[in-house]
Amino acid sequence: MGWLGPAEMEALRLSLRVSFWATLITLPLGVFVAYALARWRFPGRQVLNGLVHLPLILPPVVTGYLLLLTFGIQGPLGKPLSELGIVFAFRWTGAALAAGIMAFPLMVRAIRLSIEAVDPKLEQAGATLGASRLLVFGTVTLPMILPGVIAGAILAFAKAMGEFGATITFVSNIPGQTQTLPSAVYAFLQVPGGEAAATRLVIISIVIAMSALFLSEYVGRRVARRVAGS
Amino acid sequence: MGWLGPAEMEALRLSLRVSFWATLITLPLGVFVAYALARWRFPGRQVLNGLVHLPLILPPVVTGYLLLLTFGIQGPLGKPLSELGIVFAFRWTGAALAAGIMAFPLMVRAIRLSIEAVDPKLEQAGATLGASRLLVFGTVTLPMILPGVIAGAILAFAKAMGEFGATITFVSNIPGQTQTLPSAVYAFLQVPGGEAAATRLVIISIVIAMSALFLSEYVGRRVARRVAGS
Amino acid sequence: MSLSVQLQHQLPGMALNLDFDAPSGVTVLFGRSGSGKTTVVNAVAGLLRPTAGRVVVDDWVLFDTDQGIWLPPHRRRLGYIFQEGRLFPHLTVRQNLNYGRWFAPRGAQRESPDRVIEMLGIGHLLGRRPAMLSGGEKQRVAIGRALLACPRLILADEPLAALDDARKAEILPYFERLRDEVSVPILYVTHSAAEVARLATSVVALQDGRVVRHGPASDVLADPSVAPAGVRAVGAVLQVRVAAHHDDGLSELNAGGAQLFLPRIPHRIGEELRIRIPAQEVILSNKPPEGLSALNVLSGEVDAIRAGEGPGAIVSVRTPAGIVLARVTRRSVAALELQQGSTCYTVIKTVALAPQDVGGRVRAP
Amino acid sequence: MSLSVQLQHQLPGMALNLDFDAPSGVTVLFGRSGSGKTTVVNAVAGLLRPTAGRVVVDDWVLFDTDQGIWLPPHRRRLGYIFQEGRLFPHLTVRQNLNYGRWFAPRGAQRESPDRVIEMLGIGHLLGRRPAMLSGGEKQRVAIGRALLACPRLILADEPLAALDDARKAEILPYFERLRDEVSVPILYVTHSAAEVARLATSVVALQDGRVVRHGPASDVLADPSVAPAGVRAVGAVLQVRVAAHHDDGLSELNAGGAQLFLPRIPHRIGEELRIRIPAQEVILSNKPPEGLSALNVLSGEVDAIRAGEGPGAIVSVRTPAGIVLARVTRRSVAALELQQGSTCYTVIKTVALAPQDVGGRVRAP
Amino acid sequence: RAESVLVFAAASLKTALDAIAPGFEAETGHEVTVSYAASSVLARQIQAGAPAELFISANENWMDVLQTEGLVESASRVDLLGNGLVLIGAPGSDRAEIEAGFDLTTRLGGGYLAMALVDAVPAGVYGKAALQGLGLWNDVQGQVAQTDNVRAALALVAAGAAPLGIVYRSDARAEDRVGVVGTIPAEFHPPIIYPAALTLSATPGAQAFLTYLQSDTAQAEFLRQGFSLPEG
Ligand SMILES: Nc1ncnc2c1ncn2[C@@H]1O[C@H](COP(=O)(O)OP(=O)(O)OP(=O)(O)O)[C@@H](O)[C@H]1O
Ligand SMILES: Nc1ncnc2c1ncn2[C@@H]1O[C@H](COP(=O)(O)OP(=O)(O)OP(=O)(O)O)[C@@H](O)[C@H]1O
Ligand SMILES: [Mg+2]
Ligand SMILES: [Mg+2]
Repeated sequence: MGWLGPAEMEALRLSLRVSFWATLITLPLGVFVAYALARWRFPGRQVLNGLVHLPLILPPVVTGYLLLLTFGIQGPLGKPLSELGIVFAFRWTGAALAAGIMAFPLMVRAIRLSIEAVDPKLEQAGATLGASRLLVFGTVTLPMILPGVIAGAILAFAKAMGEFGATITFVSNIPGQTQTLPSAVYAFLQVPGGEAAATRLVIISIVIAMSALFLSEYVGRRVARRVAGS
Repeated sequence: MGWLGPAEMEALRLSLRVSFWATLITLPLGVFVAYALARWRFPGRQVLNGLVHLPLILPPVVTGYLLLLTFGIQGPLGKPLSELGIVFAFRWTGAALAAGIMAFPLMVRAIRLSIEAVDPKLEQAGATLGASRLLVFGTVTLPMILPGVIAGAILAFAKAMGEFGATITFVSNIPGQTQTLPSAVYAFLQVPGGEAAATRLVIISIVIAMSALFLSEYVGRRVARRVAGS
Repeated sequence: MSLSVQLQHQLPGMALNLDFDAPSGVTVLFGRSGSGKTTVVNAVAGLLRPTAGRVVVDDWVLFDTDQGIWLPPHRRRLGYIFQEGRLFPHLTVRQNLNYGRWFAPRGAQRESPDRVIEMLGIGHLLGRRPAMLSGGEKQRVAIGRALLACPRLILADEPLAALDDARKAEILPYFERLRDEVSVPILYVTHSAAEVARLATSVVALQDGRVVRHGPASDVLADPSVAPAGVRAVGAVLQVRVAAHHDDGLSELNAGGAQLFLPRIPHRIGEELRIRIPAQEVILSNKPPEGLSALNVLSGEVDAIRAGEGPGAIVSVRTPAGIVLARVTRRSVAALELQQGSTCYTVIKTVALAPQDVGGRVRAP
Repeated sequence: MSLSVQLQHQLPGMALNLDFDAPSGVTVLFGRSGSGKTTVVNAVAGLLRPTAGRVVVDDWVLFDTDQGIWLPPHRRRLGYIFQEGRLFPHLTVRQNLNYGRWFAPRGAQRESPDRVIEMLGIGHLLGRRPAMLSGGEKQRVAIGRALLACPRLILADEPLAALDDARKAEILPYFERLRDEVSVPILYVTHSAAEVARLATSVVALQDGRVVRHGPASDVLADPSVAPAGVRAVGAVLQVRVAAHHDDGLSELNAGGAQLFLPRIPHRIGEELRIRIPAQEVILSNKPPEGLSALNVLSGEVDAIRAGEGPGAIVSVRTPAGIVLARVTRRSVAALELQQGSTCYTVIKTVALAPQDVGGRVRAP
Repeated sequence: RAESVLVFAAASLKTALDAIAPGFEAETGHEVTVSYAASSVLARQIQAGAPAELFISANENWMDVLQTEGLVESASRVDLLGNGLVLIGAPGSDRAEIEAGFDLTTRLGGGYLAMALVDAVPAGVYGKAALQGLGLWNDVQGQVAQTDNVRAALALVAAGAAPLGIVYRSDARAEDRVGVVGTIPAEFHPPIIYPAALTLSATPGAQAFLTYLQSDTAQAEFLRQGFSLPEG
């Protein structure tokens, strides 16, 4: 990648790191929330569902601003967390938080649809064979929804790679800390003649996201084939 | 809604119109593409898959810019289309195009997961009973994936309601023509003292999107219950 | 109408390679679990595309690798009763039943839905969805769905396995009627000797994807070495005519001049029937028996004695009614001094001639 | 161990309201399709939570609305063989079989997987996934999975319906062994008279969600009005001891002093068995029969004559071996001048005593 | 004849133009529609044939590009407005004179300086130039938090996430959660100019509006919003 400047390499590395961790950390939570929404009836279920979808509905800037107010240094969550040593403001962790939150609805939707497609009769069969709820989840539900989980994770990763509005509003653009690929692209597009540089970065984004996509297709298909037995 | 000015009412109406048509028009295409990706093997399948996901990966500004270049008045597609009387540039139709394209990956993913969960054995049963492929799709597959289609459509609608980056880049922010709710929010956020107005608009977005969401939950659940028979 | 099937296909763990021509009527596919029955049925249905082969119903080529013909399933006009039901979960029972009718060509011969629903006893379920049905109810709806599709070929994969005997007895005559009156060719998978005996025009016995025995039902049933359900299902099939219905609940049959009594059957006087006499229900005597509760005694001459591996032997006796088979012990063969040509009497219990062994006439294959 | 079930539940279209106490052994649930059998089994398994009721296995309360006890399914230690298989599609056959074992408590009595796999004939399938199995193969794996879960209670919902007779004959003894040696209580749904006769300790007949008849297997089987598979399944059950195995392939049994011959059975000499004698296989004679191929003749005295609705009657004959039932026509009853107290001879074909009607000893309920 | 005029204007002008346009409409009967977005976005749209009649940019670069490409009437181009940069901090911050050697680093105290993107967004470009002019850039450049627009930089300070920020004077004025620490002297950065020009499709109505924007009424409103008038 000789044609990438050091700053651009930095942005690329950072974007990968941010998206990776955003996906990885939100994944278990996403599975849990998707399961709860798909299988449990509890008061506040609709509220949770709405909350999960909020980042999708809100303009990203607004999400970023709300994050800033909540997880900023002075924020009601940011302050106590920073005393515990968990700082989001102006850190790549904040970028990951923003990306994770923006990608969360997509992930949850995908996983939830998969869970709803699992025949509860198979879970019942697991239970009669002595597996507790959690074990049934781990041995029956989870393996069966794996294609959906993978799809959800990749969707989230792709979204995280492209996320910009919420990230820059929340953690701004600090080269090496929070300057992700999309921020760099945005910056190039602001100035006349920046298109060439922007194109280069966009191509890189595409290549990465497509690779992730193909990989997920491949893995998802293998898993699905195992289940379908064709 | 006495507390909404006429310009804001205009933006709200436009957003609803744009999102509605964006969803409605892309839905059949989304179902078709999802079906093709889920059930057919053809050369270029992965390319199609990548293409569908592109808007998710690209920063919205880039998508908008590409749309501007392609569907603009001078664009390679925009020019011939405009001779046919189909103009996207700086029209609400362009906003709908942008919203539809941005929402497309979400819609396709949701529908595709549902299709993959339909047991092909049921489709086979339909075929043995004399239904052609298309009729099997209409009488077996489609009714069974309805919850997923609804989920996909609502996700797309919500996304379209919140879409901003691509829209403003492609069709600008012309009140009454292309100024959707998020564009209006953006404009308010760019000037001192605009926060109150922005907040108002954001709340309206949330209310609408949440209503759509609850409606979809309700409908989806009814459909699912019919199928599961519980 | 006849059915001709010729298939080659490789499955993981099994190679399918078979070839049979079945006359009109019901062809029973028979074989142990995993012998390839469902695979054959799927190939006939077009759900599986075999490497090579040919499937012809009458003169209608459904599939032929040589001619490059392969009709897709929906153009084969099938009524496939799947081994696992496969009801449409999103449709009510009524809609499931009507599904095939929606797509049947206008001119197709139509069954009366009311009659089928009545026979299957699913009238009270019409508004429900499959998830709310019991196992047997599902299977009955699946049968109804296939029958109502106005099929030109019926594929039935263990259609009655999940049903109780009473229900079976209600449904079996319906398949007979399809065979005899409507003359729809039927490919029928079953493990039940009673069903084989009653329905089969010809039997194809499969083993590991190959045909190990194939012939008219009466031949296969008479052969202890391949009889579908083992030696206990061996029996003779006699052509008889209904002679009279008596007041004490018995029906009288004329079998080549000889009388046979059995519990009342619904058939009209003069109707021709075929009746299966299980070999193990027949007792032999070397003198005219007296004082026995059994009402049916046919005298005849021993035609052959086939001793099997075990303690038993199958004795064929040529009686005026036709060949009757008796399964007795070799010890009895010795005690009664039976040998080819001896005169002997076959004693058949009246009640052993159960209605389930009596079927409508089958034209000679 | 005993099983006590008491349930009230409302299903759309059917109210379940039943109450039965079953002794240790196999309790067969029997009834027409849709009568509520699977629903009862599901309630015992904890998959359905009835409105009210109580389920107790021995002293172990699984469910009791009064005491507010409801054990979740995974704590009931079940081996549930579902009517529809329900194999885990993402696991191989081997993993499916092992599934229950992963969660069984350490100390649980373990079946040998090899033995179960051998019996079910699924050794060659271990690496496959369920989608690549035939219908019968799936069902066999489902049986294996339940048996290998080290269950304290087995629920079997028509476990053998999809299997051929030969395979059934291989699996049935295994259930007998569970019943007799391991003494796991078994709730068993079947439509097969042979299975009822062979396995059932007690029979619960359901109709529309209610118990219409309940009692020891031998009583229920002897009663033509409720016998599981209709009048053809009526039969007597005799307690016998294996006396000898003869060279000509016959085994000799001692039934209360009388001799009975039947094709060779695998049981050891001296072993106690129960043997079902189907009423319709018994011929009556009013003189000592001569020259008949049937080797078994028990003389006795008519105990009762029950005439049914049809042309038949069930005659109970008190013989040294016990009560033997014979199903004959009323015409024969008249012809033989049978009445209570008459002396008569019951003639039973050797080959009619089929191995499938012979089971290991069942302790008196 | 009443006309409908489509104006493309930098988003930061929204408040001012929304206040001015009704006066013009009442006076002339023309109808003004303004599309507010980032200057870069609007300029690209004009390149792609947008039906805008009047373009008001927040910086000169994009106007220069359009002019070079012949997409605007060179003759109509005017420097409509000017603006100034201020250093902002928490409300009630001590005011200070900003000059060479200003101890920005100390005041930041390890925190971040909020600015718009320093290489892309006009406010950021001007701000960076000013800091370079003041000789402070090298010290603070590792501590600059850049946002995609200047209002987001303001928000960072308003939310207390960043102790200090550099924004337009016009932005700082209306936000009471920030206080102005000091004005950055104009000599340290290139003149901040909002150029305006008519496009090739401009109608007389657009011409009239451009003229109106230079009227005293309009300019009074601009001044009230914190803008300045360009010298000359
Ligand atoms: N989930 C359900 N919801 C509503 N009704 C049901 C449901 N499952 C079964 N039923 C009804 O309850 C009755 C009893 O069903 P059940 O499955 O217990 O029958 P079954 O005796 O097992 O019959 P089969 O021999 O056909 O399996 C039937 O009439 C059936 O239609
Ligand atoms: N989809 C499949 N892929 C690979 N092998 C299969 C598949 N389906 C079936 N088989 C195997 O092919 C063989 C024949 O299967 P088939 O279903 O035709 O048996 P069957 O005769 O119908 O048995 P059953 O009476 O148990 O239903 C079996 O050994 C089975 O394991
Ligand atoms: Mg099969
Ligand atoms: Mg059932």
